[in-house]
Amino acid sequence: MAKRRGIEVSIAIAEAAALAEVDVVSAYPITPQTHIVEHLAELVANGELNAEFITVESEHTAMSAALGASLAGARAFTSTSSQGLALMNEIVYIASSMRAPVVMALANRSLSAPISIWNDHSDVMNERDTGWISIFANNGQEAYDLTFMAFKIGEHPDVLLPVMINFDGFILTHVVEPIYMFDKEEVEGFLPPYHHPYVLDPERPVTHGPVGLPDIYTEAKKQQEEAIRNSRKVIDAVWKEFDERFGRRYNAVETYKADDAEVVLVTQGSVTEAAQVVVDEMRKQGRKWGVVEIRLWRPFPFEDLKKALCNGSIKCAVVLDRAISFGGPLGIVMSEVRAALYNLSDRPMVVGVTAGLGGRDIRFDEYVRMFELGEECLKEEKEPDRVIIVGLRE
Amino acid sequence: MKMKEKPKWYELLPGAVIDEPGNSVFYKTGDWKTLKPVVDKTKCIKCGTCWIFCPEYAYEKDEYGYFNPNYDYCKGCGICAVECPARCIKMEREED
Amino acid sequence: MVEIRFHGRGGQGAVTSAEILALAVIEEGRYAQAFPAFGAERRGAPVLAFTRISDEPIKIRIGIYEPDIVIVLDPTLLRSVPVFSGLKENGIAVINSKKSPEELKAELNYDGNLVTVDATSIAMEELGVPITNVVMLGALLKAKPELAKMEYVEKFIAERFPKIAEKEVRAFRRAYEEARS
Amino acid sequence: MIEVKRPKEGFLSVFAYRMAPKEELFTRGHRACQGCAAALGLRLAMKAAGRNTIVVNATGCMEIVSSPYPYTSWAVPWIHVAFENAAAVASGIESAIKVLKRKGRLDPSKKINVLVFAGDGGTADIGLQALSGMMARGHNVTYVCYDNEAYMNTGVQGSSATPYGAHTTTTPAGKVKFGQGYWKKNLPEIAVAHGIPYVATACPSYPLDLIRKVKRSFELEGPAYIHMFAVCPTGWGIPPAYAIKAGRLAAETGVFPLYEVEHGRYRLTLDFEKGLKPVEEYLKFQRRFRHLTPEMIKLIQERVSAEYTRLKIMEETTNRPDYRSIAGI
Repeated sequence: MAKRRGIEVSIAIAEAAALAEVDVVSAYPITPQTHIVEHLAELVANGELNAEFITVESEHTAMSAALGASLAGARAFTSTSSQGLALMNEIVYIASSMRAPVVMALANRSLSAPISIWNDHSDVMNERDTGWISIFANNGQEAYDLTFMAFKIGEHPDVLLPVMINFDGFILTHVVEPIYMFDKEEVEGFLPPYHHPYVLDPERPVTHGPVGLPDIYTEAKKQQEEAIRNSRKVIDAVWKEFDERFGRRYNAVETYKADDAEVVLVTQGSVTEAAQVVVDEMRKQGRKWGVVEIRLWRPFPFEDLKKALCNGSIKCAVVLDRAISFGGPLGIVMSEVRAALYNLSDRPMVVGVTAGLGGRDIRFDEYVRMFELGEECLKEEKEPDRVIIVGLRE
Repeated sequence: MKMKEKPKWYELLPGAVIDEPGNSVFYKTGDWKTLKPVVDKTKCIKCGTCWIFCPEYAYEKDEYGYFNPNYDYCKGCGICAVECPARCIKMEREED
Repeated sequence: MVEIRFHGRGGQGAVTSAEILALAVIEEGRYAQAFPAFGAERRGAPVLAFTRISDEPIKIRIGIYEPDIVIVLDPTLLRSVPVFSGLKENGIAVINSKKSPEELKAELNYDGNLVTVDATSIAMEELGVPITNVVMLGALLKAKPELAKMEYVEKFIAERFPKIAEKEVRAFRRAYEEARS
Repeated sequence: MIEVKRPKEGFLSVFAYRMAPKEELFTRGHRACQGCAAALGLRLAMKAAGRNTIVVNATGCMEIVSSPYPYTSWAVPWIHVAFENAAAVASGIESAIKVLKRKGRLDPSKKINVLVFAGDGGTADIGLQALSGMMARGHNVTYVCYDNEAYMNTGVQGSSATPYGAHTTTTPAGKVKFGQGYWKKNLPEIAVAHGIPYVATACPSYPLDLIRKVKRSFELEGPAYIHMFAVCPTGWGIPPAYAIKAGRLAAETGVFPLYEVEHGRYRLTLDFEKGLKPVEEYLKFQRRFRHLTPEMIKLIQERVSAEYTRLKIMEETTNRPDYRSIAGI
């Protein structure tokens, strides 16, 4: 049986990759991701994990080597943060375009400048359109489960796409907390052996990454787009199977006390549970608030979100963004939520807030303020165009 | 060649992989040339210098040991004519 | 929920003691969270570590601003760091000091709950180095025994310091005995 | 005087047909320019590498001309990812092969070569970091840089492998500047400095020498770097027919000496007992050099002579019995 252990979340994520028996790990150190790859290096050094650990000279190479290994027939894993992800960006996009099912653990961190090693979602939002399946974890258990399941999702023959698991840097990575960890026998048969239909094999030579003249590029992109859209079926199936076997349920959109709520906060990542605590407290005072979390970021869960937000009760959805789209709508998630609901007549008002940038803690009263902002907008019947920054010194 | 030049999107393999090794042999580059090599077999010593230096390996050895340019691929660069130790290759104009 | 803030210096092991405490609690089947304050500090600088303990799953993940307990691993920190900041009214301060609680209270102009232990001396005598993180856990459990079970704390001390487990556990027990309130 | 054994086949391409492998793994129908020496170099290198080879190609001329969908000129598994990361991708592939063999998912007795082709821009400039990482980590990969001395794929822009004085579109010869303003980066020596088992220079004008060197690189365990001179008629402004001749002249003038360094031991694989030809013979028929003043040519001559002398000294020194016994060669 799964053993409940107190463990640092980073170590648990590394153990999830080891549980998947990754063949190649290529990674470069960056705070706050380091403990993950350090632990994998240790497992390899001690012979506990039969894998090649490539100590690459940059994140760009980390992703390049993982891509190469993946298409050479090996299960490949990497992990990074922030500037590291930004440096990889070029190959992140290529990895999904070349259909290399690499799994990446992303310890979310802000982007420079000023340099900040602390948590927000600037890094993942910067990679929003790179064609990766992107999933958020709220706590250590989820980070562990989702990392393990990511291999099964990405490698599925109907998917063949890379998967990134997002979890908040420091806030999750450096925390020791209880996590149920599987032993090998327990997950037997859940994750099939790695298989890619077009590996680099001299017995059956294929050409990977050819030149896409204007005649072909559009078709190639359409095919990629269909692939990530279709991955949803596999994601749901894998999560369902996991639930049936291990009793933990994951959904593309998670709701908390949203059924009868008037105002909900739309969240991603570790703020979700904090918002739930706020809702619990404030419900005692009769405030009808709830939380809706967009766990599956890509492919975007349009239908689930519509169902969750247009439930006849919710009048205002306050979307908490942890990154900024400069000179644009400010809120990236807010824009997407608004766009997803655009053509619905019974849609709630969508209000954008941002907070917790660069590692600033979001305190209880600030969450309350976000919900209240939603209530104020409802009262004034005015949906603000732009995001309101909560917790800003003015 | 079974791969299509202009496939529909669902006819592509994942990542636009090409699973037909070396199929560029179906792509003829012979119409690139304005001059074509002509071998004077009376002087040819059958050494294969033309063959080794041809970037297209357009030269093919025949049953008598002579090397003949395959005009389907020869781009007309003239390397063979310059390198031939027997000076038996001449670059001539393509006919109109 | 009990929220504990550890004050130490970089390299003194404040994070380790916060973690050992959390691991002991988790071993019981209860819930705990341990994490460092994520600063830019290096060895020697004042640092913070936190432990949250609860009977329910813990959903809050921000720093601890209003602790129930503060632990001060190094007496010199009292001069430079506002260690009592945000400490709840009925909270407890556990301080590494040669002084008695009364003396220290008067000196610091503080009249809340205070536990002192001469952790540096214990550490020097038992371990030969002035590393007080494990020692202070002994004083903490004396101050609030219901936080965690002694045997589990000892188990994780031994796991973390396999080569000097015996010495560390002895120091931990001595602090438990010698702490004054 | 220390006797250095030199391979004999070096310059006699007349025997090439008899001695070269017949299999063509870089197939025709590629779209390289007329007289492209890089394409010829790839063809020859593939003869040496053989069928059990995985090729990693950096973005560049050879990648573009050999893989416009749906055509591929590669009869072996081939992958192109980006410009600067061919060595990185190769590192991943080589690691995958290693672990898959260890886990029994690949036949451990089967030798699979990993071969990189990258241009001088993708090697000397943007890809240098990835290459350095690959060599430092010791991946069992042969990296062939086909050096056509500029960014030919994008239209002849200067790279750090562009020779001193050469005109390119970003180092134009104008009224106050006279082409490339600094000396060509010495990539083979950078590779040697990594302490890898095998470094060589090669040129398709010497096909058997090139084939032998690529073969040798695969016989030795560990990273190998082969710097292949690739005459570019289009970019250099010479008639395509002279591509081979230009490469030969580069060797004969010492502009591009042919040598190899095996475990630190230098050997000039082509030496000219009667001395080198003047560099002017090499420079004069190329449009990219036609603006050079006699002073600049003199400067180039001095540099070339000094470098050639240095190589001779390195050969002499590293072949001394005392050095060889200490270095364990």
